[in-house]
Amino acid sequence: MKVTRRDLFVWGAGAAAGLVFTPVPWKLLDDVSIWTQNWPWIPQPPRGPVEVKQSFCSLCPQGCALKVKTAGGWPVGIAGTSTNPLTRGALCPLAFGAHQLNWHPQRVRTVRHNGVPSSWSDARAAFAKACSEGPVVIIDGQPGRAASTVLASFAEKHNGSYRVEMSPETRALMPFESWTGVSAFSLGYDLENAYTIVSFGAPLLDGWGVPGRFTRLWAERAAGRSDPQLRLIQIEDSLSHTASRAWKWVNIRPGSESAMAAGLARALIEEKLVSARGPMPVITISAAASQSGISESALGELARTIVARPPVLAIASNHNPEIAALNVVLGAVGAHGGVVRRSKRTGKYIPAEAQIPNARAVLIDSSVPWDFAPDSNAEIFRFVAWDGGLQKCDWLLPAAGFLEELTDIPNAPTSAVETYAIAPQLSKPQFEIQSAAQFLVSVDPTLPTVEKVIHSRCEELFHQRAGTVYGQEVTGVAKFDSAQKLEAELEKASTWVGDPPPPGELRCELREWPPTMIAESSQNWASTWNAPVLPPLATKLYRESSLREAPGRRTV
Amino acid sequence: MSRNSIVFGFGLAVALFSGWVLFPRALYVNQHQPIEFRHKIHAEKSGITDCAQCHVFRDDGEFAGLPSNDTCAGCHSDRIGTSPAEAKLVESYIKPGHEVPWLVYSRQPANVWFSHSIHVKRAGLNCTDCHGNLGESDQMHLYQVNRISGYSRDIWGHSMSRLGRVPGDGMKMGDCEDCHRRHGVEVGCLGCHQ
Amino acid sequence: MSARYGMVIDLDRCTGCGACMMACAAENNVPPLPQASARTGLTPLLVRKVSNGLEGSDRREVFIPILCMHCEYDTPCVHVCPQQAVEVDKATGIVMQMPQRCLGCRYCMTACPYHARYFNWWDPAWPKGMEKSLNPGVATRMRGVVEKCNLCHARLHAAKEKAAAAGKREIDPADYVPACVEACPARAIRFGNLADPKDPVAQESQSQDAFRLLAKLGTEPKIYYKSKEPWVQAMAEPNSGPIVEAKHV
Amino acid sequence: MSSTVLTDSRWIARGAERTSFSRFLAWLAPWSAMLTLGVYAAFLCLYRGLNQTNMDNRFAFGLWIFLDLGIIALGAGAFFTGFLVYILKRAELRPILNTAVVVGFICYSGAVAILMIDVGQPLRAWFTFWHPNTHSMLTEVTFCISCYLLVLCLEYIPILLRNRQLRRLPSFLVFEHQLHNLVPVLAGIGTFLSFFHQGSLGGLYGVLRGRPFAFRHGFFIWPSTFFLFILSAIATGPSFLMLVTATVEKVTGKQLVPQDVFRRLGFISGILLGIYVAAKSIDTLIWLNFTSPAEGFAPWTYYIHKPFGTPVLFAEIVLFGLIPAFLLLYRKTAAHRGWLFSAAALACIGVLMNRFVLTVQTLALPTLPFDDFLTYTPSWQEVASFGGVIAYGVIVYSLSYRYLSLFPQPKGEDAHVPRS
Repeated sequence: MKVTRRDLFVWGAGAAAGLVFTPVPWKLLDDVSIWTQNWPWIPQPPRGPVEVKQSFCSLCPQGCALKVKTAGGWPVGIAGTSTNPLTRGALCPLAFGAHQLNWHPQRVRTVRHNGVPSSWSDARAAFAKACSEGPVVIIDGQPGRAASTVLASFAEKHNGSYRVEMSPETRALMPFESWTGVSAFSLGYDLENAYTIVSFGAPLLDGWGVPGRFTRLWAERAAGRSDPQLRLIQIEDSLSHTASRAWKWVNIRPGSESAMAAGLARALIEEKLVSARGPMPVITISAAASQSGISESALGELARTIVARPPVLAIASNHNPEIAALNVVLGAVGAHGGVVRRSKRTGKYIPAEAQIPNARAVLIDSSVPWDFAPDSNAEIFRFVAWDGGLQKCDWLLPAAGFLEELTDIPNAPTSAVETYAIAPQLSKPQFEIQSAAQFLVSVDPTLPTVEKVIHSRCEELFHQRAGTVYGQEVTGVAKFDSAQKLEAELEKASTWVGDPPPPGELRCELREWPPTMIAESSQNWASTWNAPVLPPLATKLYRESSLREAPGRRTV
Repeated sequence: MSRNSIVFGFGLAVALFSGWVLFPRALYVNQHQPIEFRHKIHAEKSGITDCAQCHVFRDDGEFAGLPSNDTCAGCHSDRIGTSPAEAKLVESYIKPGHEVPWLVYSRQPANVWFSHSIHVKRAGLNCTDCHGNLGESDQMHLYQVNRISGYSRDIWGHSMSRLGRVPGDGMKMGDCEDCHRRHGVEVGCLGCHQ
Repeated sequence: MSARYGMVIDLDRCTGCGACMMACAAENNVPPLPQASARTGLTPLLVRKVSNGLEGSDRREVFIPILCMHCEYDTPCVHVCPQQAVEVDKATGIVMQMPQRCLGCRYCMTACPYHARYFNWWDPAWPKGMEKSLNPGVATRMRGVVEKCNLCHARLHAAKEKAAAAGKREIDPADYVPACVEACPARAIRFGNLADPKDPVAQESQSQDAFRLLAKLGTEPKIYYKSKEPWVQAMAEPNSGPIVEAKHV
Repeated sequence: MSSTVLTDSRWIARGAERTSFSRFLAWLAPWSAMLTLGVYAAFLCLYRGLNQTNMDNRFAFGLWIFLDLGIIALGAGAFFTGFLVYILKRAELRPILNTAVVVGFICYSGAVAILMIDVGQPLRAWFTFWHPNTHSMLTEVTFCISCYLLVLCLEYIPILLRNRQLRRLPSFLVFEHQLHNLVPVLAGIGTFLSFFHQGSLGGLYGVLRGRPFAFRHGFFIWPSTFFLFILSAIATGPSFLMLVTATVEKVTGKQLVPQDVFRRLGFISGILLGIYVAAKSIDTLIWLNFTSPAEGFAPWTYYIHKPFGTPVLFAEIVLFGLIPAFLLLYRKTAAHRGWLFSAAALACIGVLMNRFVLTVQTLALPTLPFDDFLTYTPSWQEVASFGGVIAYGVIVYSLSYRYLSLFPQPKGEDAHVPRS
């Protein structure tokens, strides 16, 4: 029989009718939309038991306490530790994305010699050779750590020199070191007892010091109050985040902080607003006023406002002797609510100049900010977890990223009390990484390891029998019956806090008024920490909000 | 006319056959468990009576789901029987320390949040209410994965028509909703999604 | 008992550090897409810098965190969604967005006066390996769907599970704190149950300086703001003087 | 040449004179190119996602939504003519009935196609039918439009089946007969559905409490825009039909329908446009003086952002509303072909403008005090897919005109005037 065109139509009609009564159309519809809900190319979070652990951030010298959520052994969430007495559960914005950094595209994954992949053994050989041929300079960004001890003692044993690249906060304290002979690393600000704080462009609410300390303090004592308990006066050339929140914003010409400080000092002395200490500033009030672009009367008015509610403390954003001198005039040095000495422990350090002549090799620890670029023809060994680019270094050595190694957390700069803590490793290293300290130990096995130094520091703390340990609960050191117990407690990311120093520890006299220095511009979260890259999320959010420009070089 | 109806009926029959018989075979891929695990044997031989003996709750209330190696290693740190399945478990997973890549019949997608604590500890459901008699089964049934959605067939249920399903057979959202409706428990979308 | 979760955000305390934005994005697995811009990005919580429009020493700036206001009455996004991908949770008052149900018609985005809803213009992506750092409590979204602040629902889930494990019905309020609230170093963002008169946040929301954005629309938002400065309070309603979004200077 | 079934001439209605096949192809060529580009652009949007467009989080709706609202308004001629002919028994409009159906079919299928690209997850769009939110205007739109598109198909099929070749299949002829007897019923259903989705398209924006520029009160669940949209659509639908038919007459150089049909359509259009303008003016006044201030928005602020000044409002209501209404009604101008068609054109521009203002200006205007006025320019992908729909329309219409008898034919056995 012959199949006609009509048969085909009829057959098709029958098939179509039948198909509607099969699962085919309906199940396909369902499955396809389920497919769109689980597209295989869309990454999903790791499965696995979720745990909450404690550690500290070592991405900048402040060392804030972290509450870290981990899943399947990887950090998946960062928050502050509210029980910590110093950081009080607060963190800088960048910390919340820090756990992403270990997978940052700019992560240094292998040893690189002049850009080409190399090996640790080659690097070791090259460094050992360099040491035998001439002096080495070792640069540290966070002195006072166990690792620092290793670096320093290596330098000592191999006629090298150990130098420190200081944070802006510490540099602001340097003038006091030269006047009092006390290391800037054992000086701090007694913010909690100051009633008036005059900040010369220091980003007090935007990347200065430990956010949990000043930001919380300001929020509790000043925010939104017409007559605050803590008066924050911001002297700055632009309406920065800090200026916009300050009790008073004094809008001055760029770069006139020093003149302003000197002018204020003169006004204070001339108008007998302070019991005059030390020499008179050379600059006249009118000169200071015209330089900083405000009227003389306004300057005098400001001087009166400043001393109206003592104790008063002036804070510079960076190394600036005249602002330091203003503190001397105000009698803030060594006083309640002023610049205080927190410990007798730390010695002085040679600041790391960019100019490094006649060194055979320069070793730069990963704690040194990427911006620090040694101007030297020496062979440069740079430990770093992320490659910021645009920097000359012969050896690029992959260091630990975020929470990838055990380290200890010394004092935060500007802290008024001595502290010590241990930051356990919480993230498995993915590549063959080594810290500068481990590297040096492998070069010279007679050096103590980081673990050893931490151990002996704990012993020391135990034998001093002073201070308190803040963990799940608060315990005086005297309560511990063995150094091991103390160390074990600290290894759980508890914090040891020393007893506050007796007042009047610090004496400071000025012989003559210090010379003017060009004040450096202030910085913010994005520029204070030492990693050359930002968490991808931070870059994204800065780009998508009007808060601030994301620093161009720190891109995803 | 009769010719027409025959042709029509023929088309109808072809469609029905391919839709109900051929289509499911094309849609699902058969997969086999890495190890021939047998609940029944374990219940009989080792006297394990309670699911929670192996499928434990963590201290924080989170359900651990399938037991990890160390649970199995509690007995099988070394071979204690003769079965090849056990041999495989010990030699290729426990000793080298690799977790067993079990195929989970009730695996839900990442956007589902399900708390065993809430359903078992608070609402007092039994394992069998959702997982059926998997616990008494002599051996694991065939694991079939949907080519398109990647779900286990147990989520849709074994009958394509979704008729006459028993507990453990069919774990679509609708099934959760039915039970919630029956018990008058109302949670919003994000009550069960994340 | 049914809660009405809400916030009071003290604008006088906000320093514009952005910690809340970071914590929010990390908690909710927001992808750091380089190709996204200020207009196509995903910022469930967005801190906006707003100035009083003046220049020089008279200039003032304030930072305003904008998130889903969880409107209580006649919620604009809820009644426009054609397929029930948005709903107000009876038990918590949270406006819940369900990306897996969403078909991406973006009608809800046009309905929202606060621009607090965001569309996934791209498939989410992370640098290689970074998916290991994602929060397991939150599923990533696919392109073509709308998302917004769900008040850190993963944390509510965790709190519920913890309560259930302890055999309790009610969650411990201390266990349910959204990421932004936990992150704020100035404690400017406060979270609580507005339905509970004893709750300090509920009381604060009734204080003199508290206000809500565009309250006259009558949608009863559950996010309150607070400031002592008159020019900041003036931002509650439109057409009230020279208030402009501050650009970088 | 051997005249097989596939020969072009065998498909053209007997007696109908059509241009040569080659010239016809030449005419189709550019449109097909345009369509191809459109399809490619649409593919990009579906494959790569909507990042291919220039829409963003605040401009969440763009060119496409404006297009949808616009062509659906213009397509209203289809159901309205059906309504006039079958329900109100205005037999004199029969000659343009087929054209009306084809135009309607083109507009609606085009709109639905664009909508499928516009949503982020088309494969999940059916959720709207499975989990509908009955409070949403968009649900109403989705249901009505898809149903009405089905109706239009059913109305289109008989026209299709009357093709010279197709009608040779007996079963088709029978089918066509059955359908044809259904047409009055379909017209009824179509009218009902259309009233609703035209309305809910207006409601779409009218319910936006959060967008005081668009928000309107109304009665029951429907804001005033619901009714204004129905009015404006049925007012301009006939005008658009006039324009289409007149254009076809120009292109083909034939007189296709009796001229009084135009005047009749123009008159209907004019009456309804007049009513619309009155209603729109009242609504605007109420909104300016009560609705908007109550929401805290001083109305003047809507018009401080150029180019959306008050001239736009004036143009929409007077220039493209009142004036064409007058021209269409005033005997002298209505009698004059030139005036008649320019008036129709003005009316169509007016309705497009109304849809544009409602969709685009609403999103461009700030709501928060610290928002700024936004602008947006569509990407080439958006424009291309827009153009693709237009090309699709032209092609479908050309094919229908060539191979189906859309208009009553002066002579020839196929000369077809729809039976009553």
